[in-house]
Amino acid sequence: MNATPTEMMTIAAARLLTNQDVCFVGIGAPSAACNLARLTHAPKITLIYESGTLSTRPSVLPLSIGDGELCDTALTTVAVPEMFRYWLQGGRITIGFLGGAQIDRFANLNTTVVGPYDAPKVRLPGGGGAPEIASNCGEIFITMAMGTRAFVDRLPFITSFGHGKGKGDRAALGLKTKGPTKVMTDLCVLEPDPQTAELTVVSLHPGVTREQVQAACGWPLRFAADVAETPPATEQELAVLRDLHARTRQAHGVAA
Amino acid sequence: MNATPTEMMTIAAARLLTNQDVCFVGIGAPSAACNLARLTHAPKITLIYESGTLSTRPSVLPLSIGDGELCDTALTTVAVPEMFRYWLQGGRITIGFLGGAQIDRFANLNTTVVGPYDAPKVRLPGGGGAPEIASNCGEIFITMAMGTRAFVDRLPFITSFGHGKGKGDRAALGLKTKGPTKVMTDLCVLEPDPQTAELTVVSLHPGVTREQVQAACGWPLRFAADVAETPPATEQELAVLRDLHARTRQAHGVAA
Amino acid sequence: MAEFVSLSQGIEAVLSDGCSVAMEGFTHLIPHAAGHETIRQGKRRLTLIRMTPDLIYDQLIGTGCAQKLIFSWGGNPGVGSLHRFRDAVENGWPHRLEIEEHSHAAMANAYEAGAANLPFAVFRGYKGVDLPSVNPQIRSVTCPYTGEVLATVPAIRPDAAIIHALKADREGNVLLEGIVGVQKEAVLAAKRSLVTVEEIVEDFGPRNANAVILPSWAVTTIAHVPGGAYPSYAHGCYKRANDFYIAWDRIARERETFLAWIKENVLAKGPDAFARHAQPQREAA
Amino acid sequence: MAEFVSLSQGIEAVLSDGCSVAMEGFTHLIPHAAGHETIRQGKRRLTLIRMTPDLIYDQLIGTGCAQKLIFSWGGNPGVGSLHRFRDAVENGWPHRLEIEEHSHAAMANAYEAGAANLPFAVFRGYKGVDLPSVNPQIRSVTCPYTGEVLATVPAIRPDAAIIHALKADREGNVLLEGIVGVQKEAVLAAKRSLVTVEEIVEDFGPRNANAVILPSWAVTTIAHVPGGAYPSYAHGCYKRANDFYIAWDRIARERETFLAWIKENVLAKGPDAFARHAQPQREAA
Repeated sequence: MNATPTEMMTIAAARLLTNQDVCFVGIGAPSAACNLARLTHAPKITLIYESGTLSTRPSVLPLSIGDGELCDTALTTVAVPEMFRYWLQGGRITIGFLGGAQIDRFANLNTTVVGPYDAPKVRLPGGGGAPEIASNCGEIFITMAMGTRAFVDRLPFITSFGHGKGKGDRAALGLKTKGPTKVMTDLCVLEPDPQTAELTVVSLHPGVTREQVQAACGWPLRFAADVAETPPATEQELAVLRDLHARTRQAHGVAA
Repeated sequence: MNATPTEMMTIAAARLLTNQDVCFVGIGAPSAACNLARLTHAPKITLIYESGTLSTRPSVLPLSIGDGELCDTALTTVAVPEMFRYWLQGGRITIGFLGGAQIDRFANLNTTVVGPYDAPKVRLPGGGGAPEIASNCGEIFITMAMGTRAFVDRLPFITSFGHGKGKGDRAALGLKTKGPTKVMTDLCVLEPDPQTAELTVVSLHPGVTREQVQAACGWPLRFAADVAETPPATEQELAVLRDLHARTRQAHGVAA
Repeated sequence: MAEFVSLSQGIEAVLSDGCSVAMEGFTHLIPHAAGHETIRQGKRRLTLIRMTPDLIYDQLIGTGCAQKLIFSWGGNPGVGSLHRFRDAVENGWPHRLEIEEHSHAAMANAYEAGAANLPFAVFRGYKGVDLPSVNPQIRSVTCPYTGEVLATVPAIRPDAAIIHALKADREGNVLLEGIVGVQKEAVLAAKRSLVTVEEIVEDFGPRNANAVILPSWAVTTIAHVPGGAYPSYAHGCYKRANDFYIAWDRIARERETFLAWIKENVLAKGPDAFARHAQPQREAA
Repeated sequence: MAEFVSLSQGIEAVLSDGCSVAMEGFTHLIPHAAGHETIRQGKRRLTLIRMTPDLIYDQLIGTGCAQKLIFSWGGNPGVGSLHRFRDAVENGWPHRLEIEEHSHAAMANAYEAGAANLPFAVFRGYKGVDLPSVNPQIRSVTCPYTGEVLATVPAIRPDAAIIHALKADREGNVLLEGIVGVQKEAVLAAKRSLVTVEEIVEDFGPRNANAVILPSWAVTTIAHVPGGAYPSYAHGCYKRANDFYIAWDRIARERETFLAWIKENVLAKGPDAFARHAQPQREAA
């Protein structure tokens, strides 16, 4: 039984999480990853959704950031201004998950527009919580499927700040948080290079080649000196993840 | 059956209140006045205490601003930062009650110090909620027993702003609220003069003379062209007030 | 004191052409019935304010009610684009839509400041990003103690706020529970408000001492509209209609299908059409 | 995650000589047992922060624990003066007490800003009054949109916060209900916290979805001290001991009676002495 590339992305993200983490969770792969971690090796992980639900333990994946399930299984639910003021800006979140339509080599993200802002070719949804998640969480994990339209040489718009134009740019802005430390894709895992902060492939998912990864990226990719192979999904990981998705489909009548 | 001077002060204050008012209530005479109004002619008056209790209906008078009775009978209870931000600064309170250790002829109040601030002769409790009650409520009713140590020619310290040095001073500070519009004492009722904002006796409680009032005031008092006699306490007013105090004594085991 | 009105009276009372309105509800309790009534009354040149414009504003934008949108995330949650919003921004259909874009943190703080009667809010945000270069309303202040420069946003003070809530009591107090979003702040920040409710009860009965309640004297009008949040949800009453959110992608993708849907489901209907959504639902098999 | 400790361990863990501490509770849930333990441990040079210093700080000031007091109303509610506070300010006994005085609105905003990790708070206050002339920490900012000048106060960020709460569950989550004051803000604003609780339960059970709860990961230590708020009260557990507030006026008026009371009721006792106050009380006849 082999993991699909999307499953591998989710599983690679889940493995990074621990019982000590307090995660600000978005819908989609981050939600699947966090709940997979919770249902496997990190049962005490704390999950927070920006709708105000603190320490929530959904039995199925939510379809929106504010599903009733999140509130029903939360320790408590706070108003949205409090969520952004006391909990996110308060510096109480250790890990924020982000994704986006586009990413550049320094892990800056665009979810605002393609083309000029005033006359966009594609108007994307916008930043939502992302700009302040990116700056206020202890560190950021990004999950995104690769492709040359997503992994681009130059962003038309910076919605969320990653490492700017390289090492030191965060500190120069007065940011004390780490910013993006991991990018989990469907093909590989990337990390900012310790010297330059440029995203560097540190492990390839089972069966994926360097050429495949480069072909799915809009800039010349750097590879770490030792590129590892991402450990394949275990049977337990796959079983729990698929069961979670099956329960979710059953509850919602649609795919999560 | 005659009202005592203190009862007369409370009753005169209660008469000013209506079903439409939203009152920010302090402990003591204001609390007695507001609840007397609620139990007589203004059953729908809205009472708020700065501890966070919204629309509260105590059956006995509280001894502190945060008695359990206030919370038990409230529509709901909000946190103190919310009380000061959304409700008081929010401009939703029509009438604020204040008292103080000292008042001057323009209804400025001192509850901070007698003597120099850094080497006080008497250190009073301080402002508490008063400075912003004075500026943010629609209008202010003051209840204070008269006496030359309380009604003084010059305040050593302005804790809460009334009419400053006279008419127009509030507007000059950008204040859009009316400030003190009535001062109810144990001897008389005063109002700011429409031209000068100086406190002026507009009615004397039954049996009180101008000389008595002047003797209890530290500055040469002005009297209105037509000084009325405060209508005497009705039997109903007195009965309800005394019953309220009796119930309060019974509940607390002490005088309210 | 809040006045009990019909939905159409409520919309007439709080909205007029050219006014600004915040219809709030964070996934939960989105006032869809009120949005439909706004379309039926043909309101024009509205400034629509909402963190997540969602289907409710996609409908108002597509029917030409909106002149300006103040928002922080304009998508169909878990599904994709808001096609009417995109068509307005990308192609000016049915007419040009002015936008003022913020982040969630900024909008949440701006509502909070509005409720607190302040002219602006201070927060730590927008570091290193491009939005301040396209939105002149994003400014800064310097901390008078530390010298730190912080972002500011103007307080949101709409002419009207419209929310949906679980219950009102006979005195016109309004109870919220569950994901409460920024609804209380929106009502307190607005000059006038309309609250549609699932249910009107004699008294809220025993409850947590700190329950989220808007007192009657802080609300302008209340209309009883059971099911009025559909396809959003009302906690404990009915669930979010995820299938409708997915279906909306197809309905709204083309102008013709959108207009046909509006004609059939909004213009030809009244608030009573929402009542059937308030019925207890079968769990999806 | 919050650690369960004894009261003496908790005070040792969160307080050290010279640190700043906010012991909060607005009339309700004042952490008196923790105050007594602080006196027993002989902490010195504390900066005491509290909106209403009340009996709890009168005791700490009178026993020489405090170097500085940050406050907004220093009286015995409904009774009169805090004599130990006055003796320190007026006569420097037992030593000089530095004071930083604000209004309630300023303090409440300062706690809110501390919880929100901001360096300062903005509010509309102090118009025309004398406090800004004696407190250099009261400053102002200009609204970047309207030009209005608003008051500022530095955020309160104490080294430690100490509060009393109704319940903790086995995971170390803390439940508050009733008059919640600024306790949640104090804990979130502080570097470390101690929560004394009336009761430890397996699970909070069915509750309002928006109950006031501090999650375990936002709290440092929890100590089980039934009755620990006495003579303040714990909603639903025991009532405010109004007679003790009145008696305190006589006890604290003279240094000798005060010291004798402290010796007998604080130094010679332990946290268990509070347990009897948690017993259901007779209604006063």
